[in-house]
Amino acid sequence: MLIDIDVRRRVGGRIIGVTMRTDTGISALFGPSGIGKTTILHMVAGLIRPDEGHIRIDGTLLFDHRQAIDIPSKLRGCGYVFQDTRLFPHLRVRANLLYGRRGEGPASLSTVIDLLGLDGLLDRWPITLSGGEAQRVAIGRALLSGPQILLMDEPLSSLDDRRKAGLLGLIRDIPRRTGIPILYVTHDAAEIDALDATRIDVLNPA
Amino acid sequence: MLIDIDVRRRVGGRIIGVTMRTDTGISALFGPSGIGKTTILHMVAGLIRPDEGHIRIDGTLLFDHRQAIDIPSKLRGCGYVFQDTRLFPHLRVRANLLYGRRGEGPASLSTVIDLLGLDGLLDRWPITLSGGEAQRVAIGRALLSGPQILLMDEPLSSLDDRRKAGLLGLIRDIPRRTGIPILYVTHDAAEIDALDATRIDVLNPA
Amino acid sequence: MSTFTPEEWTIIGLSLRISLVATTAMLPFAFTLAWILARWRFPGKLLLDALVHLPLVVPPVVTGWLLLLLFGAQGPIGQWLHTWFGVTILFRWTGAALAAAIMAMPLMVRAIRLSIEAIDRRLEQAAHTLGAGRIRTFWTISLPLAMPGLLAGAILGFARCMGEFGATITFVSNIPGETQTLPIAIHAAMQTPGGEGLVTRLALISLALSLSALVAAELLARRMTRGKRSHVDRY
Amino acid sequence: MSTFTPEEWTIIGLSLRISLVATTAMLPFAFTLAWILARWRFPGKLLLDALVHLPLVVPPVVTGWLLLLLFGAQGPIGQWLHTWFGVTILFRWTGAALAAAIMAMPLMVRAIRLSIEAIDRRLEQAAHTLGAGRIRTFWTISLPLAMPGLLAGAILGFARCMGEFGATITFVSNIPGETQTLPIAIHAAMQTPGGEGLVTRLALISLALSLSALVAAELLARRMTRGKRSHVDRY
Amino acid sequence: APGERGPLVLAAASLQEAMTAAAGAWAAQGHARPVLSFAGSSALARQIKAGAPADLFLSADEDWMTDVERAGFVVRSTRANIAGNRLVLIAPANRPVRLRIGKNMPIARVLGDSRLAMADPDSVPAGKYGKAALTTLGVWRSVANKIARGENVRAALALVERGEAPLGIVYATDARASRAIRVVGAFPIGSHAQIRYPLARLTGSRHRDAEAFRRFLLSRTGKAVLARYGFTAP
Ligand SMILES: Nc1ncnc2c1ncn2[C@@H]1O[C@H](COP(=O)(O)OP(=O)(O)OP(=O)(O)O)[C@@H](O)[C@H]1O
Ligand SMILES: Nc1ncnc2c1ncn2[C@@H]1O[C@H](COP(=O)(O)OP(=O)(O)OP(=O)(O)O)[C@@H](O)[C@H]1O
Ligand code: MOO
Ligand SMILES: [Mg+2]
Ligand SMILES: [Mg+2]
Repeated sequence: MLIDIDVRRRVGGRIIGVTMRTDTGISALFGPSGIGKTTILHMVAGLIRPDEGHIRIDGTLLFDHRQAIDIPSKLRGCGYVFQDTRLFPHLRVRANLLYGRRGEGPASLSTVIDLLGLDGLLDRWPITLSGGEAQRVAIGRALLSGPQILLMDEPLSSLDDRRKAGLLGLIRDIPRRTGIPILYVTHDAAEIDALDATRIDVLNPA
Repeated sequence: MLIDIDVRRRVGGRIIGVTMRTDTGISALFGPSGIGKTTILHMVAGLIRPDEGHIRIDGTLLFDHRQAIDIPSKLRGCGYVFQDTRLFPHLRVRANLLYGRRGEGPASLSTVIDLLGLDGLLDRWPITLSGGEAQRVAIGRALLSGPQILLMDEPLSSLDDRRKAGLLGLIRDIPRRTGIPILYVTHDAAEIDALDATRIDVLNPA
Repeated sequence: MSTFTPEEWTIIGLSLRISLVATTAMLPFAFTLAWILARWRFPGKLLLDALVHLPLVVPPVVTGWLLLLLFGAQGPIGQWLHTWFGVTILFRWTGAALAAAIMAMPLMVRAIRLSIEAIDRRLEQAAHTLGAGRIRTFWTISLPLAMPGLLAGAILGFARCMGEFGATITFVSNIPGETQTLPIAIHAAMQTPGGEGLVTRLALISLALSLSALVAAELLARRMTRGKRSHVDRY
Repeated sequence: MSTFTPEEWTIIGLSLRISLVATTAMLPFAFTLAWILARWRFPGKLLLDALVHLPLVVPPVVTGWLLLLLFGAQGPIGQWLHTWFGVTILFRWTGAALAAAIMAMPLMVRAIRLSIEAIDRRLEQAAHTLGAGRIRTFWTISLPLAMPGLLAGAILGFARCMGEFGATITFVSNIPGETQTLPIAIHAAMQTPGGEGLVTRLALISLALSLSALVAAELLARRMTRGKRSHVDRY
Repeated sequence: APGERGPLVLAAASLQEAMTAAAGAWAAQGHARPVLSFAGSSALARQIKAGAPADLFLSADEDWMTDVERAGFVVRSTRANIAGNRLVLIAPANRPVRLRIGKNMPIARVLGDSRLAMADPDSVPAGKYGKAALTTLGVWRSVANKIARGENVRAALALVERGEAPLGIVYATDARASRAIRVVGAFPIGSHAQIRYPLARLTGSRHRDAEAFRRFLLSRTGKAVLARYGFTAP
């Protein structure tokens, strides 16, 4: 479950990047709003190309500037919970959940529906979901995609404490149970504690 | 600063509503994801018409089902921080902030820019903003619109602790300083404490 | 308008067949062109754009004449079609469908392109992270999201085909039962002194047919957006 | 193509003037129609929709003939215009512009409508809460968001105007210096044996002019979207 | 035999009614009904030159027939004129005009500010004949900038029928069929080249009835049908 990332990318006149190397299951990117956490996840997912550096997950080199390696997004197996959810508006909740379905993944469909409380929502269109409901569907979709690594960008920001606690438990156990590492973005120190995560401070390299 | 709301609305087979009457400046709607908090704010802002009930703010009747009163949105003077920010994508940050500008409002432009840390962002397009940056612009836009009441739907959910603390202080003082009441949605009990807010539990009327 | 003569039935059937075939056959081409114009960047893109607009900019008879030069028995494509497939489209309804399709192309491409350009590409990115490659992403995300433009393009294209006259008569002449569509019959009636009554009658038929197509398309569009409105829409 | 004869300059100038005036003048009408069709619900909406498509569905000469009936010196609108404003548009370039505008209308309405239907109405709601009424919301939110469709409509419409022939010649005849546009000159050249050279020359001029308009529109569109792409777009 | 298709005849649009009647007369004799395709002579000529599989070509204009013949698509010996026509000056029926057609007639004064409707004098046959006639009569220059040039004869006729133009020049055959106009007078035969409609069989013709139908059109019966629609002898 080794995560070895060292990337830099120029964005709007600033440099955004991080250097990290962890082996603890969950690594939590921590830092103030606008520091570049989402940008880093995008680089890991292959949605933004770093200007330099490398990304290695579990021994697989996803990106290396010097060796000109750049695995395309669809082969990276990143289960990405986007900060802006990005549910597919033309697919019902069920179809959204199953879109990336590959094997059994870290949780089965019924477990995911149960734990995320999506039971009554399966036939709904995303636009009718409340903020927290949409976020839960986004989490479910990523979990069900059978990922090699989970990228979670403030996945619990719109959820109430009871739900949050339940999901923190679920997420904390994923690396242990399935061997899938998690890169977790949050600005809530309490979440990092609850997850037993290694805190990675994202800094301004400038 | 009297807030007197009693509304019901059928949404997708369920009834959503609340009955509340407070005079304490900030009232915090509290409740689990999907219970109907956003829907209630929409009713107050005049974006959804309640099936029955009334909405009275500071003695002004905004809506009354029996008297067939229904003040249109644009006259209600609700400074609404939407859960999904709803920044205007075709306007730069500065134009977004000034869109609703009416009088001085609870804070001046320079104060808002300062306190929300929007300094370097004024000439940016909304799509280039990070999650937390967008949320701060949305807060600024509502504050600058010279509102009669502020509606804030989880306005701090994407912000880091330092920013959050600063803004909680700012928000807490608004009713005292300006006489503008606030209807605040959150699922974080700590925020309610920090705001000295009256907690209103949104329940399932069914 | 109550009953039609057999000739009128033939004309109506022919017009519908030609317009339907032309629209349906052109749709994938128009989509491909719209996609290329919306998404690709390459030298000569502007030239392609101009070529797509050509049938709109020059009078229809010129388009018909160019088709004649290309697809006539002496033309490069016409000869090739004849040699390899034994097919001639001159004076045939297939030729009329080709002319109609070419004339409808710019309208279809523009409408579809507008929808493709409006696609939120972040959704395509999301699909990629979920393991969908270009092809699956295209079929499951991009294409459905471009559906409004596809539908609008089909409507515009069909209406344009139903009204096509100049390129058709120049290319495949005015042959009853083969290339004599409603507009050509209308034009012929216009040429006849005192033919205004027949012109009106045929034009009304044309309008009624297109209106039915419109209604069908509207219903389809409504079905497609059914249930996708949020509860936040008050109106 | 290097130098033009004075006649050709006249024809080119006239074509551009007519197409520009027709497109510009039709744009607000087309927008209004598109808005009504996209946003309103009322009995007879389908009829309006059909009416908008009419010039697309019937052959151009029929549209020209209807215009003659309405706007001719003997026609109801023509008489009214003459009595009250002393204006005649028959045989005038203004009449040619009217014909072109009418023919371009369906294309423009459909493109604009597509963009209006794609507007995220939650943004209009946000504007309302910020104190903007219908009118301010329209000018500051809805209209700018519909800009891609407006631009596409203008391009399609302009191209269509540049190519308009049938309705124009039927309505306002072919009068050099007044209504003799490029397509009409091209059509006349088509009628003469051996006129193919002139046809090609004029068609190329037409194409070059429209291409310039296309380039201008593309540049405008790029300016409009400049800087609005997110850093998340890898491509 | 019933259901069998007759020869394909490409005919100028101005002959629509007359040729339809002639085809009917031929069919009434027990032959397969010819397939008639009416369009502008120029469009038809181009189709022939593109290799269209047609049998007969009936042009409104000797120029286009000659063009097709030069290109080698016409069986030389089969070219013959099947009809002629006259050119007339017309006015709206409800606004009759008093004007005697002749040298230096005051046609410009009659027109005043309004226009003379005719087919395009530079490209359309009827317009070319009209221009020649007006030139011969010495009045072309006085009306040259008062012409409303129609796409074809019918367009010019429509303008006069609607009263949008007080005068127009059309074929006698067209004037005859319209009740909304009155003939002011016919142009003298010698004022323009003779109006003739040439017919020819095409080299690509395969239909066995083609030649027979061509002969029928040239026969006394065929010409009688055309005469019924106002066409003169060639
Ligand atoms: N096109 C651009 N031009 C200029 N700056 C940009 C552009 N795109 C992104 N940025 C900036 O890059 C920085 C990093 O953005 P990112 O979304 O990664 O932040 P983040 O750490 O996820 O913040 P948050 O916690 O608020 O979501 C932000 O300050 C953002 O404004
Ligand atoms: N069109 C619809 N059909 C069915 N249910 C709907 C529809 N629109 C909204 N709802 C439901 O109404 C409920 C209230 O939504 P609302 O957005 O008000 O919740 P909320 O309390 O703000 O939740 P959150 O904290 O997650 O934002 C949700 O359960 C939502 O799924
Ligand atoms: O029949 Mo024509 O080809 O109008 O002169
Ligand atoms: Mg972020
Ligand atoms: Mg909510």
